[in-house]
Amino acid sequence: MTRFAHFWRKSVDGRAAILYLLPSVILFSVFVFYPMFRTIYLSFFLTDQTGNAAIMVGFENFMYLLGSSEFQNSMKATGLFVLYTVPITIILALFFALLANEKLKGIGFFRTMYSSTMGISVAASSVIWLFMFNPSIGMFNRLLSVFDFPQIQWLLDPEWALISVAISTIWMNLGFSFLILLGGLQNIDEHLYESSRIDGAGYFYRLRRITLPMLSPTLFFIITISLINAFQTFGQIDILTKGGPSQSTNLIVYSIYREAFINYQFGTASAQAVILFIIILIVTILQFKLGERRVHYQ
Amino acid sequence: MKRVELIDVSKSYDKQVDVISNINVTIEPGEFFVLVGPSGCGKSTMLRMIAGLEEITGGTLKIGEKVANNLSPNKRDLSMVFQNYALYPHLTVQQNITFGLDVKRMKKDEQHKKAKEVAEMLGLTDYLDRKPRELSGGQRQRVALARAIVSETPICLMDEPLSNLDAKLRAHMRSEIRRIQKSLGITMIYVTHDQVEAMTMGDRIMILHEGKIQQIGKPIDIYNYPANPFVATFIGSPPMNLAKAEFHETDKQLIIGSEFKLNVPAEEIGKLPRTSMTIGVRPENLYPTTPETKEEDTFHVEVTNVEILGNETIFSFKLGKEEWMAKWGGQWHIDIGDSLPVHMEFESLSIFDEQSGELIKKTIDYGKYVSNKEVPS
Amino acid sequence: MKRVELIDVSKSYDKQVDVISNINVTIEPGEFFVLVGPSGCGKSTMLRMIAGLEEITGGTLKIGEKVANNLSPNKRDLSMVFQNYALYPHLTVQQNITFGLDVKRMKKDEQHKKAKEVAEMLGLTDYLDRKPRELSGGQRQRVALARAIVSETPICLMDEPLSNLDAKLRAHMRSEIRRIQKSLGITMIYVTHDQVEAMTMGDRIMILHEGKIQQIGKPIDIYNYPANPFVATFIGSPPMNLAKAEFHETDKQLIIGSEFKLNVPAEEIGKLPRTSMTIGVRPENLYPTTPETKEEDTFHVEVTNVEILGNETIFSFKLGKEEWMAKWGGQWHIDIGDSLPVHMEFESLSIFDEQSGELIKKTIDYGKYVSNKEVPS
Amino acid sequence: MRMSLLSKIWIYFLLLVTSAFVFFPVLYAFMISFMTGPEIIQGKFFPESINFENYTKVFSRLPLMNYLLNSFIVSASVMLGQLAVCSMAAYAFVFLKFKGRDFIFFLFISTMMIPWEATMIPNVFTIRKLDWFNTYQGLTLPFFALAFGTFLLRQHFLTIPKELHEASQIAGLSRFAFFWRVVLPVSKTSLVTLGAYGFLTTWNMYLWPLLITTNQSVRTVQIGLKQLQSQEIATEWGVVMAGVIVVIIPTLLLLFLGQKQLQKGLSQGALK
Amino acid sequence: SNSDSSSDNNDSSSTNDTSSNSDGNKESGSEEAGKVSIEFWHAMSGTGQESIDAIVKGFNESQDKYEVKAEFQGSYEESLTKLRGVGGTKDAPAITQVFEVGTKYMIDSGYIEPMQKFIDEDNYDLSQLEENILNYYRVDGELYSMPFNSSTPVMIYNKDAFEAAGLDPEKAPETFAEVIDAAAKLKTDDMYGFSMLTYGWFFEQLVATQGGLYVNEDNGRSGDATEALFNGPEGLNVFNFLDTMNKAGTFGNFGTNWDDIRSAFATEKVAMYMDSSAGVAGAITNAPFEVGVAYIPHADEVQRNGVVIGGASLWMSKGIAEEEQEAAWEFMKYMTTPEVQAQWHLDTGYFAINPAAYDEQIVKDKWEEFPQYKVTVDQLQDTVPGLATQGALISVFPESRQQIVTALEELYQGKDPQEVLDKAAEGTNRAMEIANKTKQ
Ligand SMILES: Nc1ncnc2c1ncn2[C@@H]1O[C@H](COP(=O)(O)OP(=O)(O)OP(=O)(O)O)[C@@H](O)[C@H]1O
Ligand SMILES: Nc1ncnc2c1ncn2[C@@H]1O[C@H](COP(=O)(O)OP(=O)(O)OP(=O)(O)O)[C@@H](O)[C@H]1O
Ligand SMILES: [Mg+2]
Ligand SMILES: [Mg+2]
Repeated sequence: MTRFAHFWRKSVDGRAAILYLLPSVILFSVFVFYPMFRTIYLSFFLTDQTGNAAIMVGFENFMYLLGSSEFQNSMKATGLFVLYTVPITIILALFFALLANEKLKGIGFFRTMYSSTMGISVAASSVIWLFMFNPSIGMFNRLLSVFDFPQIQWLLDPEWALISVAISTIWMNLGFSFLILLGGLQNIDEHLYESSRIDGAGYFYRLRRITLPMLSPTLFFIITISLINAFQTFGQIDILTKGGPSQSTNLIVYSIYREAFINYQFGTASAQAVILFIIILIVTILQFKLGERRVHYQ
Repeated sequence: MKRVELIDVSKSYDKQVDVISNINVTIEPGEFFVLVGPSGCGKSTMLRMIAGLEEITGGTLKIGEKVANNLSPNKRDLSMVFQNYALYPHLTVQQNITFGLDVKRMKKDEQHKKAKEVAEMLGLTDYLDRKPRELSGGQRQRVALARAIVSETPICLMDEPLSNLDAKLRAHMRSEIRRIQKSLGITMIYVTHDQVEAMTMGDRIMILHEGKIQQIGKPIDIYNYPANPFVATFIGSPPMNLAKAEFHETDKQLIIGSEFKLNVPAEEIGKLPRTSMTIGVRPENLYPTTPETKEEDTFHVEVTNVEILGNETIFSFKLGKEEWMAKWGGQWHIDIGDSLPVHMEFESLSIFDEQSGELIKKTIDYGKYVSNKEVPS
Repeated sequence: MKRVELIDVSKSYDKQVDVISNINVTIEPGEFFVLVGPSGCGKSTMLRMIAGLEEITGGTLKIGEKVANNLSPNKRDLSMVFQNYALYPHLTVQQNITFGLDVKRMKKDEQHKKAKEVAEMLGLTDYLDRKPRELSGGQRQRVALARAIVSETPICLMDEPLSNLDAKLRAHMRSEIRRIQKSLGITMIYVTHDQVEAMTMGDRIMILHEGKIQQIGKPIDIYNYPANPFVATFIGSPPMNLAKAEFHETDKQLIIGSEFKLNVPAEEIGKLPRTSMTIGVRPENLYPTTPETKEEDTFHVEVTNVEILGNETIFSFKLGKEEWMAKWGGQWHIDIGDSLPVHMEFESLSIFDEQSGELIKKTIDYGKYVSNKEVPS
Repeated sequence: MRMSLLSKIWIYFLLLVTSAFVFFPVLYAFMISFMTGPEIIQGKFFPESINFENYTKVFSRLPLMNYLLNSFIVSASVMLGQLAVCSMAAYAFVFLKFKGRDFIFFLFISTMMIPWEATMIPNVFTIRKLDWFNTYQGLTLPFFALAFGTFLLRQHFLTIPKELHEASQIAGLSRFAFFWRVVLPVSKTSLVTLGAYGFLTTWNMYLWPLLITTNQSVRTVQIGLKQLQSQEIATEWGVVMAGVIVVIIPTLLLLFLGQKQLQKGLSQGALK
Repeated sequence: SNSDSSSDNNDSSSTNDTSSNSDGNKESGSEEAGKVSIEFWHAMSGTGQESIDAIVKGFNESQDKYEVKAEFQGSYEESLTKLRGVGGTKDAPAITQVFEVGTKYMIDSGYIEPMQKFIDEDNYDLSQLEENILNYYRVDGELYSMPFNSSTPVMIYNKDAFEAAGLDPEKAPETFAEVIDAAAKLKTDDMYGFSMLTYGWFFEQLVATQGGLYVNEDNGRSGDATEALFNGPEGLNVFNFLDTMNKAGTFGNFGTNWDDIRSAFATEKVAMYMDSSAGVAGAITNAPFEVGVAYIPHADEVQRNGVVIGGASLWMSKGIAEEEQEAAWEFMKYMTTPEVQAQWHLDTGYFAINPAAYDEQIVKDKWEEFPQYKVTVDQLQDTVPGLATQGALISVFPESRQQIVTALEELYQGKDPQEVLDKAAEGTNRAMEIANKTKQ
């Protein structure tokens, strides 16, 4: 009895935590975990046209995918895409956030400008970029021709398509990363800067020794989120390239979409989803293991 | 070694009220300059302006010979101990201490040597690898101090650097800071609330009140000859006792707080104003009566409060509406409600003009000489 | 009004070194209990354990009559002034002050009344609508203090609540805190570095050193009869002078620091140990010689440092390897290098066992009596 | 802190140039929204004349006000729901100690890694079973729990000085009171950020609202935007861009206001 | 039977009032004075949607027994995904528009009631509708869905450019060789000769017009297809045709986006391209030059067979109330009237499924103005009915089209035509195999 009482007292936090987590847990269970388990279940089946499990095939879907050059290509494209977009987005956003963190007149205006891309849906921005990439009337080729450079088939050349999509993606994600990083910057105690400036530290020294370490929780967060998001890029692909040319932009999520919604192959689509999940999981675990160690919380 | 000069400097945070107004002072190279004043009078603000952390709303600040109003802090070549420490939470004590050295690209092993030295001096050796949040309050303050000390800049600003240390350590730090300042010839601007620090460390003290200079001078001069009642009550602990007084022409007596009557020596009469005035007497100049004390100089007071500090005893009594305090050396057996005979001398009075607050009559120099020592010429 | 009892309490942050070990103390209901000790000795840690903010690694804490080791802080019904204030940055001063009252669902207008009262008392009236970051250091500290005062909880913990205030305000606050504590019967546990606060505010003081209790007792008893050399040097400022001493049987003399020779009264000889011992003498008990002083009791010392504090003068000299200090009332014209005659009495010595540090001989009670006052029976 | 004039000019220059680059595509869309078909085909940047024909077309073709209102209701509810649910979860992860905390947190994080496309179909079925087609709750509720938001707030809560927690405990605050009266107010920055994020992403959502609405009653503007584009028949780009502009103006406005709010929140009390 | 059509949703709307008003429309099969209300799900956006709304309005005003509500449901893929959620239940819309390649899927799905049933019951005269269109949607002699928006490919060309290149602007090239020739002549520094959207539909058309089949089992019409045939000689012809021009640099690749290729044409980046008949109107209005419209080219060695219908048709749901089906049927009949079809044709550029529409005055007037429109109709009516031009019937069509897109893209990158075609065929075969395996 007393042991129970002791346990009861010791676990007050735990019981409170249940209450606080309950809404999230319920919603996640219904709208994320349940479908996820369904997905995992389906990945072991061939499905009929309406998406129901029809023939149990074990790991055949996975074996097929891992052996298929198309899927390998998808994975490669996805990897490249992540490499192209994540570092550049974060570095650019950090640069902008540092600029916009200065206390100057009218800085609110610039902050809104920088964060504006967050206010534009992927669909709308893709449409705009589609326009800009247009080989005949787009801005980019017009500029190139003004300077007499050779024209680039932005979205039609397999060499360029992924890069072009990456450029537009960087732009789309910039606003969000910017906003998060700016928030992080503004949370840094002003006294630390004061103190370091008195020590005679220059801008870059401060950046390296104070800003970045103090920003590390935010950086850690934005890197994790950006990685996950990059792995899941879909909208711009759908509008800009539809996975082409020559599959060069057929990122995994797009491939899942095509498999499920156009081809009605839920089995293989699920298998792809499971593989993608595992990849992201590994990357995120790595990120937590390597990254969070370098994060300085207050 | 640099001069710091403030010419007509003012500061306002909200563009309406000046928290600092028209400060004119020159701090000489190598001087130890102490800044005191009540809480909220603008001491930190002044330091922060000198450091370049706050904008100067009016006037000119010169560092060395240059106008520095718009010089950025990192160009001013000074160090500062912040009132709230401002330690880098993500760096260890060691890294916090060497931060400034690293900025100046000092060699790593030299940095370590210096850090070790200063840590030794401040009793931080055991904590070099800790993060600030794992330190006690006093330890944090010492880290902040260490950071300023290692940097050895020509100007050093310290904002209550010893407030969280115990008396013993504080005494030690006092002499260490003074020693370092002297040996390196640092120009030091030092904010403190501690009477002992103010009296013993500074070459000069400046007393600030509501953003205005009250007095600047040598500590002992300020103690002996406070420029106005504010300074009189601010320097010295317990503070100088003040009361209104009037000179009674016929009796040749000073009537203090309508109660005490004090004979005025004939030669002093001419110097006294004929209207009412404010007189002040330090608690230690309210003596216990001895058998030799003349009856007419003795006042009987009723004790309202007693504090025995070990080596001295302070008791309070009422004089009119004022609460006066007397300080007697040693431990006295006094109880609240006791009626005590107290003795006071006209020589030890400070007299201020009631309107302007100006000091009209100084106390005599109570300087004592050791019997076997010769009186200097 | 609640008792706080610590039974064998220890604390370790890293599960290896105890920063607090085996503390046994009972703080009586309504007692004003002062906690002092060098920086980093574990004072804040102890307060934080009582408040329930740190886990107690060993022992039992009782609040009232209940074991409170696992009681959550909000159930302990106490208030606390944090060493670093812990003000809510998003609330105004007013809101910070009434925060705890609001939690207890006190009526709004009553809250306002209380806040106004306490703000008045602490000189914060003008700042009620400001955010903490717009306050000076001392003002912030006063807000923290105000917050604890309004809450009127039966137990109140204060961690150096006055460290950033000037002497005048501090004196005022001392008496206000004491008054409130008395009138409400609050059990107060008060950490301070200030000698005056320690001596005047507490019913009892506890001296902590490296996590261990050194002595608990009435302030004046601790001052007069320090249990060991550590306490002796920690309480009192400047600290008690210590030196090794030996009793010279034939001369009936005490040889202090191999230099001074002091005659021992015959009746005391028996009490002295025959081996070497540590003697201590307070700086104020090193008197200037007067014409009456016997030549044999006079020592000549060479002054190594002088500090004139206004109402007293402190000078240092070397005794063997120790630096000794003497404190004389008034302002003395002493220069470094002067050779001064100093006079010391056997009665004023404290003598400690060299090994155990135990107090063997107390000083005499120096209590003085006012001539016209009757000696209590 | 102040800076020299030179660095001020330099920073303004950088600000201007980079923000112009960032904002260019939006400006471009804005220009196009005033152009006629042939003008667009010719790839001009400035329209020959400012005419609002495209805009009138947008408004006449769609019940745009209705859509905007729906979008607003849905986005605002999701925003509020997310703030409530996520902040509660984040609070538990930071301020409550319980067994398996890290594990549950990671489980939360893992929900971000599940491709949304993989969960969509089962979710449509779930909504159908709940009979939430064409309802606001169907549009909003599934998004209330957000690992991203929990993560964001957790990162911020971690930077709250522990003294505040301690002071509140001593003041006798219950867990919820501390959460409500201290944690949330001092985390204004992150809440505004998350709020903006939640609002904007919901505002920009297309597929989900499309899938679980079958008529116009609760439909949102992004579907309207899609209705302006044709598949096989030539698209009137001017009209589409006009639609884009109409749809992004509220969000830009929100960003601007959020920005101001942030600014105010920050000047009111940065954490020490 | 009213009540059962609405039972499902009623309780939800009573528990939640935020959504009640408009949501209510759908569920109550009967409302205000016994009007039967039905839903019509479509995927037409832009001008198409405007036109549909007008037709629906016309129908609702023309009688007082039924009320149709036209609701946009996203792209074809999206609306089909949605239908899967409600298909075969009472919640299903009475009418759904499904793209042509979904035909087989719909027939197999069990969600639908074949159109033939109503035609037979009502003795509806099918002969008034365009035979070449009906052929596509007729399986085993039964009409499953009502054709709605039908289009075919055409070749559009720049007459001014023809003139400049010394070609006859009134006589477009007809065979692959002629096109290749003309393209070479038309090619300038800024302008390609020929282009085609990278889209499987055009490939299918170029195969069909040679009489080639897409898959076995008579293009899937006599049984479930098991093997792709498009990598045969006809398919190869097409790929060679494109490859030749691509290698010669006269072929412009403008990707998979309709608007890109159209803007290329309008900005004179390409002189000839293949477009949908529904795109003709846009091409003419946007181009700052004279536009010509011609039949799609065919291989030199074969006769032209004509084109296969593209677009979408309307499907009647099964499992809904009878009176709703009735209402839907009435609406479909209304929709096939010449007046409605004439307007539809003019609004959208899609064919009128009822050829009588072309005799309507408004159409005649328009054709007068833009003779190019007529070409599209002529091409359809000139089509030789047969297995090839009837179009393939497979359930995995979308996937197969994707394979073709990939093949085309690889072709443009310089890969071997046969190789890429075989790869696409292989992919299609696998998809068909799985589909057949899992079919219940
Ligand atoms: N979080 C922590 N982790 C590890 N060690 C700690 C931590 N907090 C305090 N300490 C150590 O415990 C010891 C006691 O700290 P405490 O804060 O109680 O000292 P204190 O007596 O309050 O000192 P001060 O007068 O300087 O405030 C110190 O040596 C300190 O370095
Ligand atoms: N950021 C600010 N905004 C507005 N007023 C401020 C700000 N900082 C300080 N003040 C006000 O300016 C006055 C001077 O503040 P300052 O910090 O210089 O005082 P101080 O002399 O250092 O006091 P303390 O001894 O209490 O630290 C105070 O009244 C304070 O309230
Ligand atoms: Mg200050
Ligand atoms: Mg402490």
